[in-house]
Amino acid sequence: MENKLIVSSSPHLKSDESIRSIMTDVLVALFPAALAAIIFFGFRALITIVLCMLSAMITEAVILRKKDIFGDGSAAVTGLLLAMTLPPAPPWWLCIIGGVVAIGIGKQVFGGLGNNIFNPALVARAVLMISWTGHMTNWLSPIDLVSSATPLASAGTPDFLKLFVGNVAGSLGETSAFALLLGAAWLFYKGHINWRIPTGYLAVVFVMGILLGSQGVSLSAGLFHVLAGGVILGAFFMATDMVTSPVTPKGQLIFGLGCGLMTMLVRLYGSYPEGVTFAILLMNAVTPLIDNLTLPRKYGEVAK
Amino acid sequence: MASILAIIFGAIFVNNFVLSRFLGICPFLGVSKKVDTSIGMGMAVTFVMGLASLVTWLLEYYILQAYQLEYLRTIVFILVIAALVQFVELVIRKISPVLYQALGIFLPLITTNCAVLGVALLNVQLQYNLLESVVFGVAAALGFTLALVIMAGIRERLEMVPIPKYFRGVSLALIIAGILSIAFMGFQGMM
Amino acid sequence: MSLLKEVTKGIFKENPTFRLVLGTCPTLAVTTLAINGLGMGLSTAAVLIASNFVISLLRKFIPDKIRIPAYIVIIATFVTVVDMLLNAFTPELHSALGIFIPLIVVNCIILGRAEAFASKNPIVASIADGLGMGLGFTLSLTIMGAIREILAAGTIFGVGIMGAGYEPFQIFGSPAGGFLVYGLMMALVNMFFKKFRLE
Amino acid sequence: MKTFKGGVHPGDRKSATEKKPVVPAKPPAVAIIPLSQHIGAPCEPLVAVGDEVKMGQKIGDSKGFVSAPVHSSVSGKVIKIDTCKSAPGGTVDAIFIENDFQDTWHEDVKPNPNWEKLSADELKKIVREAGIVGMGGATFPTHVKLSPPPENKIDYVLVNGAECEPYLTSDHRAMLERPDDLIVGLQLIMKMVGAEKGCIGIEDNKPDAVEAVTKAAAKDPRIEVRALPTKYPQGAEKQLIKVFTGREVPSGGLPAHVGCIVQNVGTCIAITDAVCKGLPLIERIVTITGSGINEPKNMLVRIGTPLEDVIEQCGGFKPNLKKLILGGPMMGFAQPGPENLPVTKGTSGILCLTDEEVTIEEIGPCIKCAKCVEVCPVSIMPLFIGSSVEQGLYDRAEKYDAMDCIECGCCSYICPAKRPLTQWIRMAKSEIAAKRRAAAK
Amino acid sequence: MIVAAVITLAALGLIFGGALAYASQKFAVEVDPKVEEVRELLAGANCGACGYAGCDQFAEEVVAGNAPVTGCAPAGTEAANKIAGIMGVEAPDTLERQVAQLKCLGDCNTVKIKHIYDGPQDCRAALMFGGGPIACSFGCVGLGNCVRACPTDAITLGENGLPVIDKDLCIGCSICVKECPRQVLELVPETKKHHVSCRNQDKGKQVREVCARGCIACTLCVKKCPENAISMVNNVAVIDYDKCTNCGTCVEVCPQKTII
Repeated sequence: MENKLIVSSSPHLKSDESIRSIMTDVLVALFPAALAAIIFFGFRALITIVLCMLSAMITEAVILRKKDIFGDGSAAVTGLLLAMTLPPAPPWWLCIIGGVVAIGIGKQVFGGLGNNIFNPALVARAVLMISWTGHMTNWLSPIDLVSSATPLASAGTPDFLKLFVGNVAGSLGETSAFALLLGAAWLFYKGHINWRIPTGYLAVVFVMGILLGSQGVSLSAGLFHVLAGGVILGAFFMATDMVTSPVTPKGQLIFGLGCGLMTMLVRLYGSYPEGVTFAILLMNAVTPLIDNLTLPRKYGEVAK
Repeated sequence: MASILAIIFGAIFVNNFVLSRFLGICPFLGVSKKVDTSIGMGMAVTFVMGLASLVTWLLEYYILQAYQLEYLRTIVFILVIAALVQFVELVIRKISPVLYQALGIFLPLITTNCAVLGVALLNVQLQYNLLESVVFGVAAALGFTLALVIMAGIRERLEMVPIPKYFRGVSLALIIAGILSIAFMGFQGMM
Repeated sequence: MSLLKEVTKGIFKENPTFRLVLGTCPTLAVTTLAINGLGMGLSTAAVLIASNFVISLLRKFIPDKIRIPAYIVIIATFVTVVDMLLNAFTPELHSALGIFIPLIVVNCIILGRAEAFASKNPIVASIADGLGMGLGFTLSLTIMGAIREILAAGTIFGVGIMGAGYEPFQIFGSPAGGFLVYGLMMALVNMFFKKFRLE
Repeated sequence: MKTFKGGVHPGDRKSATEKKPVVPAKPPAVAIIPLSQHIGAPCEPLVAVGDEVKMGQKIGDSKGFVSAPVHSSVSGKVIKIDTCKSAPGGTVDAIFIENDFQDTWHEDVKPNPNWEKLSADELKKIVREAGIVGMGGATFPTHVKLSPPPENKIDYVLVNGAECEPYLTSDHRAMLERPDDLIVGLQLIMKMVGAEKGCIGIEDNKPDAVEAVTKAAAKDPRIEVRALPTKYPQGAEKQLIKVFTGREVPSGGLPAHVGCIVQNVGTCIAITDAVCKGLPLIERIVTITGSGINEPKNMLVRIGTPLEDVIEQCGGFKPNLKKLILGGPMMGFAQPGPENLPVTKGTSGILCLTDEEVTIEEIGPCIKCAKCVEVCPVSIMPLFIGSSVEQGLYDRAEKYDAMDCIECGCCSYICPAKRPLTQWIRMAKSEIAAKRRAAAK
Repeated sequence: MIVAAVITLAALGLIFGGALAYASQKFAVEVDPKVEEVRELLAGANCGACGYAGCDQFAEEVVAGNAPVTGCAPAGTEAANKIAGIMGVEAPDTLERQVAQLKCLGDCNTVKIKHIYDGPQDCRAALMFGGGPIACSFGCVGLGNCVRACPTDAITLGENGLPVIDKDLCIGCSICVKECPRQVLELVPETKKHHVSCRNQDKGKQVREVCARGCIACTLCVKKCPENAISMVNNVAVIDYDKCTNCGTCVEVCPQKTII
């Protein structure tokens, strides 16, 4: 057949960005945190990360009947995010079940990428957490790898430098705030996340920490609640997941505030020590409602 | 006062009627396709459940227990609820056509909503006093409404999405409810 | 022949749980154990058969205007009887099923079949219909109970089958697990019906 | 610098032609004059096959108000009245004129020495008779735009010199080469509508044009020339109004409702030509550019010149041509080929793209990255409209304000999943409009 | 004890029965008899599984055509069939079963392509540009609107880009016929084997230019048909299925192999 011209609707130019490039950027952004986890927790952390990513990617490839297991990269991101929420050395089957649940129940039953309502990695984490609470809270202290409590669960004055650098017990992605912020900065630079969700989230956690934290009104309690546990990971990588967060500017801010509020409610009054997972899942659920209630004022519309 | 607040918070969030007590699942799956409809349904249920809590409490303590007729509870309660719902429907239609349009059309659905009978039975089981019963009834219904509206929001969005063939409809709705139920577990221990 | 068809349609093609999606509340609530599912299913089946029988028997005598309240009274009576029987003979099961026994009254299957079938059909057909629907319900509940019990506890009807090393998938014992199993089972049933073109 | 919400930066890609002066194109051997080169009622032919026509002679007109007459761009003989292709797709009736290459002007075409004394109504009549339409590509008859309803007092006349479409340079060259005529045209428009203020907006990637126009406008204190940030769609009517006046055209309304009229640079110059020289609209500046053409150029082309003739004068297509577009890359129309397709009043550019710029990409799932929401200059929800249309939910699309879309194409440009959002929105608009028409009956 | 139970129930029954009987008379509302009929067939459990606010509303919506006749799950399929009967949705049994038939053979080897279309895979969307990618302005665009519209998954897109209809699954609902922007789908009697697979109304010469298997209106089939069942309408052969005996003569004589 001779060379036919292409006819399509305008515009005829397209930006260079693609889903694959965005997912690759997210993977790059998570790299410092993953590296930090491997440094602090050693080889077991690497195994956990590889197992989670592989099981997520293979599950997706099997369901979509595709040979290319990287695909658009979204399954790899989900797998890595899931690994970041796990303790350093869970049993191997836990990682695999996590990957399968994340992709299977968290994503593909909704019709695949872009259609899921809930963050797949968090769905998987929640399922694992409820099913195998023991394994999921088997925290190890960094470097020497002995059983240890997470800062959130332990009493005593926190060491902020340690919290920031990350040599504290916790899940892989909870440890190093510094590495996470480095990755988040990359995402900001690439324009994949904006300030609204993380700022709203952190602000509420900080303020509620100050006002309602354990030691009465105290600035350090606020800082502690921001740095300890999964808030940084949640605020920059989980809550900002494009698919499951609101698309309207106002909605994104509300979403961030809501996540912060829920996280602190669970931490301060609930029976679980950490509330990031539940908070984000709950806010995911109300995202469609938030979107519809915060549609921006369109051009030419008289403000109500 | 604190205990009343605890009942409210507990019934709406911690032990949500739909997501953790499994009451009112049929309308939860059936009437959660549009947000507007779900709000109307929720309001109607709230009204009826408050009223039913009141009436069944009075019946329980002034007739059934007074005459040792507890074994008739099921029959009496369901009859009372059925009649009450019909009666309310007729009254609303008479006094406020606007209200009838907004709530009345949902009333027939409520008779067989097990949440209503459920709340009446739970009030007895939990030995709530009159005020507590009514508060519990209303709060439980608000919890039902909350779950219903969230579900409707999600389902409206999913209409714009190609859902895998076998999961379309109730199947996916149940899975979503499952994940919602997980999310609501975060409230555990509060109160 | 047609009587057999009335029975089998309830078990299979018009299975109340997976095809008609009725009686969802007890389905989700009591299926944490296979035995509970079985107990709930049989109780509901008993009420259904009895109420179908009585309503079919009385269908010519109940005035049209008050038939629904009349049906409710009949159903509620049988529910109360079942409640008492369970309490007397299997108190454990009775307490496990809790308020879902009285709630059989508002199970849409029962009133639905009463109005849609028993009030228009002869006695034997009505009993067959009730039997089929009841068995279908029982079967579904037992299967769901079995699945959840195996996953969440590693046992079936209380007998351990998964070996000592099994670490139970506890979520399936929780409400969330109920929803998930039901949803996934429903998808499986849909697939089964589509694949074999049984629609 | 004041700007509007949203917008994208596709890169201006104008270097191939921005420094090239406008050169006249050869008159065609056969001119194809479509009878409908504007939005509104098509013209009826005023000549028959075999008639001799002269240059500038009116050969088609319509009684409809929203319409503009067409004129012959050559002198010669009408050889047939048949169909030709039109830019948006489909066919239109056209008059085919064989050129005698004499270029004899029609007797009605003569300069008007007293043009400064003409009244507003006389001016409007001249604009109509000259067949002037919006030359940015929209081709809305200009005299209609200049006759707003009496209850709308016009105080601003805005001239769009932004030329925010990548690749195109025809307006840029016009502003550089004929700044004085541009100002005269603007003054005439202000007189016609009784406006007090004239504004010319030019994107800051054309500093030479800003300078030239500012110099020309210095004589008239009522006219303001402003450099605008380079951002697409800077030249869109509603966005330009917002930037200059802070006003917003109400949803579903016209610029006149907020006292504004927006005209394109080319249109202003055409008005000057019509009023001062008596020239009807028979030629226009066209940018022929893109990686798929051998010699990119700005040319002054007679209306009705077949595309093939123009392409030939630019050295022809490169063999790896993949897309031929009439207009700019953001809002122009892709063509199946250059055959039987003439340059019309709305042809601002002929863009030839090769596989360097054009690839067919699979449509991915919407990942709700909200980039389309961010760039949408009218703040609607392209992602939801797109998904609704994909599932056939046109009511939903209407709820998300599909009808307010200005079809600028920013959402499709930015979408990382390469979703054809603009096209879906267009589908929604036509479906909703059809539904409304049905409901109105 | 027993006396008390009896009295309680009787009293309740009396009160409610009386009140409701009074109310139902007092507030009786006129309803469409069709709604009443449909309502009669429903389960009456007011369970809400149909998505509507109770059986009454569902019945109204069914009659209004907004709700599916099969919407009431508890009432079962039998009732659904009866409701369908009331609504006249189902064709009477006396008519022969109709199935959809594609009336175009313009696949990627036979029809000339004008341009490559890039955009949503939707026939209507593709037709927005210069009459679609294929040169024939009557033929199948092949982007599968019918495939997506088919409620029983009876239509699939074949390898040659044309829809393939599984006649066993087709229920003759005519949704695809209405959905097709080119009207190349038609309902035909299931027993008829031969069909003119072209709708191009242009002259023979133009048809030849765009498609190798289009009907060129040569009228050979019209002349050779022993039953005189074929006529030429707008330059396309049309078979009168009432007269057709499946003899196959037309298939043999057609020079373009348009009749299959």
